[in-house]
Amino acid sequence: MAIGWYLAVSALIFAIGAAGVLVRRNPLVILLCLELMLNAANLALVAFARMHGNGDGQVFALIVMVVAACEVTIGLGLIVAIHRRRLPVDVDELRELRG
Amino acid sequence: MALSILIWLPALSGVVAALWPARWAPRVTLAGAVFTLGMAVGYVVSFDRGAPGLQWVTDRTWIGELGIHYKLGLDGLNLFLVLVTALLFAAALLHANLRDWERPRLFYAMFALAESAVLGAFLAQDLALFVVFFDLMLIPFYFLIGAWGRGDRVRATTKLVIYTLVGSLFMLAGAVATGVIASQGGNSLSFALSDLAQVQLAKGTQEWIFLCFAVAFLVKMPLFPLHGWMPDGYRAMPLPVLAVFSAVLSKVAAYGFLRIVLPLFPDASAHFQDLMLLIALASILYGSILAFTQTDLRLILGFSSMAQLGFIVLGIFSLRPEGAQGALLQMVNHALVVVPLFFIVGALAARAGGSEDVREMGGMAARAPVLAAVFLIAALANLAMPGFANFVGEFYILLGVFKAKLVIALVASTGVVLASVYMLRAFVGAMHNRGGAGVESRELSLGEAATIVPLVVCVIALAVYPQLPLARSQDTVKASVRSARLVANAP
Amino acid sequence: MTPHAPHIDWAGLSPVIALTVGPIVVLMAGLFRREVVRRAVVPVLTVVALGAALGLSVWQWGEDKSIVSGALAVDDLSMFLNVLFCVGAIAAVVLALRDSSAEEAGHGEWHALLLSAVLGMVVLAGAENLVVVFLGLELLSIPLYVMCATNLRRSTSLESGLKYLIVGSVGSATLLYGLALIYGAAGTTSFGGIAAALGRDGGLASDPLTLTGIGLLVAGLCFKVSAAPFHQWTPDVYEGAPTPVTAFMAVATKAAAFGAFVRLFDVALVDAATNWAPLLAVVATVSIVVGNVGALGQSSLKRLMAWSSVAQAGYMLAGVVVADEAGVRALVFYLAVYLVMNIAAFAVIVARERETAFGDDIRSVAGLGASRPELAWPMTLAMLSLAGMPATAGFVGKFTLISASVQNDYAWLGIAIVIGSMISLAYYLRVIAAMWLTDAPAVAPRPVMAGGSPELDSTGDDSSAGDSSAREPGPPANGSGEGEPGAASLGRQPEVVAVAVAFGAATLVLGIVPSPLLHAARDAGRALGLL
Amino acid sequence: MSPTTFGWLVLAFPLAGTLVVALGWRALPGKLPGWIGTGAILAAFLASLGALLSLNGREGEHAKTVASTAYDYANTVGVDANLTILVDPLSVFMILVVTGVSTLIHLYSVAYMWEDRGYARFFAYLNFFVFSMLLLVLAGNFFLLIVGWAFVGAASYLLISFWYRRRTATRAGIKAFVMNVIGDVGLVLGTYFIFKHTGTLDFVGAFERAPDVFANNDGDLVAGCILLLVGAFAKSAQIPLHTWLPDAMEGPTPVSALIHAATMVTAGVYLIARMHPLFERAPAAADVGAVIGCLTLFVAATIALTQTDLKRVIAYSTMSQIGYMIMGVSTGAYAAGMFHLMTHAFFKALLFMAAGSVIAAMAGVQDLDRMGGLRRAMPFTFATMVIGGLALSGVPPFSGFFSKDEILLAVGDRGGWHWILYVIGYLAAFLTAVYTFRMIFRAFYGDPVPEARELEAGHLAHAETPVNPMTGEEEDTDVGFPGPGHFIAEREWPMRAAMGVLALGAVVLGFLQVPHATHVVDHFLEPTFAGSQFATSQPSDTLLWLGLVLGAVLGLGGIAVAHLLWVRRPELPGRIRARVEPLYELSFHKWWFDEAYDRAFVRPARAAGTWLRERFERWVIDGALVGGPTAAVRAGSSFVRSIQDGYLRVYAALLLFGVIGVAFYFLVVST
Amino acid sequence: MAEVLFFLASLGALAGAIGVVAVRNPFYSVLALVGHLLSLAALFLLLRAEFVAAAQVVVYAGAVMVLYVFVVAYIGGEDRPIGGPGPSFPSVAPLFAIALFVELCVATLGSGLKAIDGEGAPYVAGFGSPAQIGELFLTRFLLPFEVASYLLLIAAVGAVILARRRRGLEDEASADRMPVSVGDLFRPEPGVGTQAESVGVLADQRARAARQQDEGW
Repeated sequence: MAIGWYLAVSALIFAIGAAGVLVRRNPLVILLCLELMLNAANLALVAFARMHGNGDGQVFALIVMVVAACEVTIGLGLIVAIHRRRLPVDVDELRELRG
Repeated sequence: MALSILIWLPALSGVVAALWPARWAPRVTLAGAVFTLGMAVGYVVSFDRGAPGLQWVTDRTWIGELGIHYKLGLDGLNLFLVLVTALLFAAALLHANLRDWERPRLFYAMFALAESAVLGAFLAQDLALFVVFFDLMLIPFYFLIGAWGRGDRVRATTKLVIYTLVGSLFMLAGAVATGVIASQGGNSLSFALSDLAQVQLAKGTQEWIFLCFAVAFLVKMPLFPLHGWMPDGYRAMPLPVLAVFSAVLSKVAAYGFLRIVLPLFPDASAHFQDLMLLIALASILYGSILAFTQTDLRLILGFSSMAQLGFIVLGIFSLRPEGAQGALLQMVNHALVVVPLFFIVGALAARAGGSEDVREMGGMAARAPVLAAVFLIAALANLAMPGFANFVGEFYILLGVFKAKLVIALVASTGVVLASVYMLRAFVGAMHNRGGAGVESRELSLGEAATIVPLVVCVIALAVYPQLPLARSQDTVKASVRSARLVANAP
Repeated sequence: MTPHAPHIDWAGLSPVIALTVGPIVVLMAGLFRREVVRRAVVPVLTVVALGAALGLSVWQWGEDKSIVSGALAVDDLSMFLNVLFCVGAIAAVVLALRDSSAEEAGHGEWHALLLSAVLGMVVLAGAENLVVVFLGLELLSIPLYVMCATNLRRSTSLESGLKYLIVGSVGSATLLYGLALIYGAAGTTSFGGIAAALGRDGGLASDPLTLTGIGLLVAGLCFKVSAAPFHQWTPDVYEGAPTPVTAFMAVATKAAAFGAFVRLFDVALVDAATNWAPLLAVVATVSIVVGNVGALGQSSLKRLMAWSSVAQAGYMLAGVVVADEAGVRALVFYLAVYLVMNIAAFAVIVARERETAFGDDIRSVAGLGASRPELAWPMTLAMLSLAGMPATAGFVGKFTLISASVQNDYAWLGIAIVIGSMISLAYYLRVIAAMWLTDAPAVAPRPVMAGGSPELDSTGDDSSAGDSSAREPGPPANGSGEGEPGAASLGRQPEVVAVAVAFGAATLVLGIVPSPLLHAARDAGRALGLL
Repeated sequence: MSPTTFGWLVLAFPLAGTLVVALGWRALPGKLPGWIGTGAILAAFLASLGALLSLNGREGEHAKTVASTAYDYANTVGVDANLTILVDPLSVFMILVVTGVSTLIHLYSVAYMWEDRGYARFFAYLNFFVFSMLLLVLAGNFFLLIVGWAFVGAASYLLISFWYRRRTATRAGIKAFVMNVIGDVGLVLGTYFIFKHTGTLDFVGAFERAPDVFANNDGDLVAGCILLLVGAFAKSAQIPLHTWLPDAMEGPTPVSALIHAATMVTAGVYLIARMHPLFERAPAAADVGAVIGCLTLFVAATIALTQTDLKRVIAYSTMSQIGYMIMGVSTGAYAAGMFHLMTHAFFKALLFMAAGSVIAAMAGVQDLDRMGGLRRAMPFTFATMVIGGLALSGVPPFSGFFSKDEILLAVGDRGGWHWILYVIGYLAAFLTAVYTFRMIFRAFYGDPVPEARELEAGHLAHAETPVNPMTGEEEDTDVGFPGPGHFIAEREWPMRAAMGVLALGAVVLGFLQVPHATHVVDHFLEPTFAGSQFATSQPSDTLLWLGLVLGAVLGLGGIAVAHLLWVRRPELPGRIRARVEPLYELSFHKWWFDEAYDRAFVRPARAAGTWLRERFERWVIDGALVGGPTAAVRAGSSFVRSIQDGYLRVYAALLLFGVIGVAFYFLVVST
Repeated sequence: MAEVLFFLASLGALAGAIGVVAVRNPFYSVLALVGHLLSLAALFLLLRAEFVAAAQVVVYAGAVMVLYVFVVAYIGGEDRPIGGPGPSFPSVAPLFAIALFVELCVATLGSGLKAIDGEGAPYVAGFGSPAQIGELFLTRFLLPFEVASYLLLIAAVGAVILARRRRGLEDEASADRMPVSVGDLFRPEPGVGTQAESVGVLADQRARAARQQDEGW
């Protein structure tokens, strides 16, 4: 398969993830969508690594996984904190700050 | 070095005033201003008329990376402006001493800082340094007007400061561009005026930079149509502040044209000569006509100043030595005459129950002949009656314009007529006719006289011997208009 | 094939090591049960770690090397920025001494996060590899996401944390995708390799793949420096976050992101400059306009500062745009200046937040000139400096930026900076006007004056200041009876005032004697080997 | 001593008098200010005589033109504005007339102004005026001329507004000042035109160079001379700049006598005479002067016929007489013009003084309608008034007869269209006799009014409450209004002395210049006008005798007509008036000049000012220039903040939007 | 063969992605993501990234997703409508996505790089093997490797701070016994579990102390 196909799939996943961030109101799901975006990047990285035949991309992808895990952790921690604070777990209702 | 002392002495006195007990603040700053005045007089006395170029030059590198020098110097162009600044600040501080101010330490410190900034702007021989002082002037005035002003002071101050800073910021851009572009031909980056004068910028570059500077200066003066801040600002300012603001700050702008714009941007000056003359002309007529219909004495003086500054710009942009000489003299004259006039307005308001509306005054001459006399002298001087140095200034200005653009001189001369109308109207309205209710005719108090009379004496002295500044400025003025004149007269 | 462990230049790595060890130590110290350890020793240790990093960075001044297999650059630019991060962090530590956010999070953890964020910045600013860029960015962001939310009692703090996290992650993902595309185009992750690839193959610098990658990078980095239209998180997060965190975030994040910006764009991608520079200039202009316009009419000071930071980011982008030594110098100098003036302003906001019932509303500083000149002056200087008035550092900063723009035929960008400054006057002056030209609002501020003059209160209560104030929880005021002595002693907050005064004075001093800093900035500017 | 030393002294005395009286106003007791003022002017008169003698003693070419520079006043960049005086026969002639008449008027005022609360101020002003006038006359260059020119304007303003709490007086003052400033501006601009070519402001230098640099009727020169004429017209109350003079009668009567009759208003005549080397190279401009002079003399005479205010009648007659002089000097009759200037100074001052006496007797009333039968009560005043009237009417052998006829003779001698001027001149001479004696008859003949009766009984009438004679407003007698005392010549010797001397002069001065007999004035002024192309013209005797007879007949005829109309058949004027109502209206409303100016200048200016202030300032200066950008920024602000609506998803959307936009840009620029 | 596998795997990945976005119940979203991740791992294998694929399955589908499931369970996967009231723009969100997709495709397809149309560089033995990755991590990417581990530590600390229970913040009734901290879940990896634990202990102690002092937050 040409590398271009992988990249196209990656782009599509990225776009879907982005769309998900825009349409979903549950922060949990938004975090999932962010995962999608990061994974799209990962796919691109791995595809490029294959294309160039060097390991940089794969290493990068591994690092991204770590980072994604960290973001998820923090994100979930925040969601838990918000839930504990009895605040709505809905990004549309968190708009005390504006203007 | 010596000039540094002249500049920073007032600021130093302001700092001392801010640190010492409040009751000393007025005296300390006044003493500082008087010392400064003494030094300025000393400079005038020991000024070498024959020597070309700058005297007592201080030149240090301030910010080497940016080519900014701390360069000061006196020559015929700023000699008397410095003297007048020192004199008027001393007078204004004396006037301020006559009453109590809230938070006196801050007030006097700011006042003194303002003097330093103005002196710095006059003495700066580096473009960036000039810009620094030019903007710095405004900060103390922001506080002085905003905190001790009257009426809708915060709004008026904000409007004033933003309006004038808008101009200043344009100038900042223009100044930076001047220095940077001048350094592009392999010259080292330097903002010293003497270095910049060596480099001739391309005409197109000169033109946009000229406009930047022109906006800054025209707003500061202010000239039509950039005077939007003026009515509110004038109404809001406390009197001593207003006096120096109107007298001195506007002159810094006019001085900037002579010191910076004409020598550095001669092609643009010639290119925009007609535009500037028309703006000046419009200011003369507009200011005169509005002064003619105002009833607030401050605004009469404000619009009258606008007209007078129109004359000054007219003289400068005749691009002839006569006009520029006249403009320079007129700067001194106008500064010298407008301050006593504002003090007189204060004295009148004190006698008319606080109102500065000329309709609520009248008949005040009856028991106050000295007040009437000084008011009359100042008013006549302000309307440039022949015999006063103001007339000499206008004579030279109109002569310059006459030689450059005949029609403009003819139209501008109607401004002289209108000036007589509004000044006499103000004088008569306040001093003559029957007094309104609540107007008392009271002679000048000792304190009032101490601030007003010496200035009027100065006006008279200058009327008797205007040659004093003229002789000292003529070489510098000629040099400053030379290149622009050459361009303007080229076919 | 035996792998050889890479040579490690320990001297060059020393600031990083200091900042790695620091959090661990602080975290440990935070476990001690004694209050004094947590309250006093932890901040002191934090400051020691930061001081060590700062000192080591200064020690490494003048070096120009690449360490740990080309991962990090140790040169004047990164060292200069390291100093900025450390100074900003030290100020944040001091400002947070009595802050409830550190209390909430636990002192050890809070300070460890702070140090980690600084570490992330150091890594980001020195990064010479795409992977390191991404990691540095995340290492600075993740602690900040948490720190924003540490004021758990305020819903806005949580809200700001969540917003920052989500929008920030979108930004990171974008950046990451951009990095991936660049990697795909160049085939390597090291800056040197990318620059070489772009230089080698002329077509690559204008290849859609490269350029789209650059575009995504621009978006990601602009997000971090909060340039419009990637700025929207800024006001909300700045307002919601605990104020010391906001202060730190405002100055240090920006510096780090700009560090990465110049290194990435002016080194790795400099061959594509003809393509990205005009766009960045446009982004700068949009930021200037949007930031300044948005700040108008804000009543929350933190929000105002946030919008102002959007505008300031626009000014600073000009330094990136011109992509030469003068530009980097101007940018770096402005970053330092920006740090100084912002810290001064935030210190005052912190002080007033604790002293009045108005929070960070502009009313909290009303009449400050009369009541507390020692706070009013730093704020005034900061505002004047932000507005670019002469005799303040901001003036010199703008001067250098405009100068750099004009020098590289971006005169119109200089004009844009100038016009932005004009708009900005309206809100900066509003703050000054509130302090000097209006009287304090009629509602009594939180410190109770019943006992007489505030001076009396504080002098009598200095020794117990630490303890009683610490128990004073965050707003809103809870107890009328018990809170009083603590509140009164808070009235002075010497450490906050000291920060305000120190940074206010620095604003003035840097405006009058900018040469030393400009020298340093020039060295930093030369580090990249640009024209 | 050299003539210039005397010249400086002439200037110094009045200036010293001004300063002493002005600064010592509180310290000087009683009438001392008056005497100091009078003494100063007397000293100046004596110094003038000294200058005369000193000048006469000098022999040789150009010896009679002496200049002296005190110091460089404003001498830079090629503009030689120095403090220079020029003493030559013309200026000596003028300073003699000025100081002489001034001394007498000061003397008169010592008594007349007594009890006015502004006594010292009055003399300070009056001395200042004399100083200014002398400065004007002695000025040796254009610059100083302008200074003196403006100073007299200012002095005139001060004295017109002397009773400054009268709104009528202050308004008249402003009017006079502004008109004078118009004149100043004309003078300045005229100077520019001349200076542009001659390169010097100095009279002697400029006149020397004029023939070299100016062609005959050179455009710039004509323009310059016409602008100089504007100055002359404004100062000398010539059409169209004359409207201030009648209003200037608001000032105290001695002021009218001195400034608005004898001296200042003749400055225009002096100016033209002084500038004759220029005017002779610009005949077009000179013709303008002649025509305007003629027009003025006629219009003023017609207006004077119907006015009822005593002083205004005399004021119009002044305008008219100055018209003669302007016409004269503009047609080359310099000596004749100057001669008429001198005689007119005497008899017109006399007439005003007499009028002042009458007004005092009427307790401030100036309206002829309210006067009558004062002849017996005020014999001295009556006599002097008649002498003055006869001189004014040109009845032989009074002084006016000779001087006026000499002007008209020279005009007639020019021939061509000047004949029209000649005819109008004599027509106006007839009218002059009519209105002069109309005034005298109406004031002194007929039934005595109550005031006259009271005076006959030995009491000087005093109004119960003083009123403004123009408006009837009630006044007090404090400073700023006329004082409580009224003084008439019959009772005050200084007044009588002054009037007596003037009356003598009005009778005998004509003999200085009797045709074919004496030529004192001609000879004296000869050195000044030697270079003139008209210096040698000698009119024919036919014309001379025609003029003399015509003048005598018209003068006497006019008096006869006046006698018929206002003494013998008092009902006739009303019938005539009804017959020629439009003409009467034209005359009575002063040819509607004031109304026309009001409509053409004052109201538009005021309307423009109001419009600019109320509308333009608000809409354009504040609205468009300040409000426009502000509104734009505000709109931007509310837009930006409306996007910042707190929705996290919106933020993300904008972020992605930015990403898409940026990527789009890069795709577009990519290859 | 490879084409078929690619087709299947990418179909799975896309379906999973769409599932994440489109399914209303967060729990199903998580499951969709797991599917997505597994498909992605397959793609990685096709790209000869064995180690990455393995890590993907172990770390993501294993650890991280478990965390998700826990939290979803804790929060209670309320069904929030997609879109619904709120900002009015979401209708254009798909457009954004499409635009983004198009742009990225144009970037890759329009690129002048020949390699994109190829199947990649010639396969070298050991490419993508743990050995190669490990070597890279210990040589060229030593610093990222260390920093990444450090990042995990910090993330753990952060999570502890956020998710720790505090008195007064939550409703007493719902204060069921929770894991000491979500950070515990990371204990094995960075090896700082004691840290997290002690923090949690400390929190309890502090809470007790606070109660004793009765300051009442």
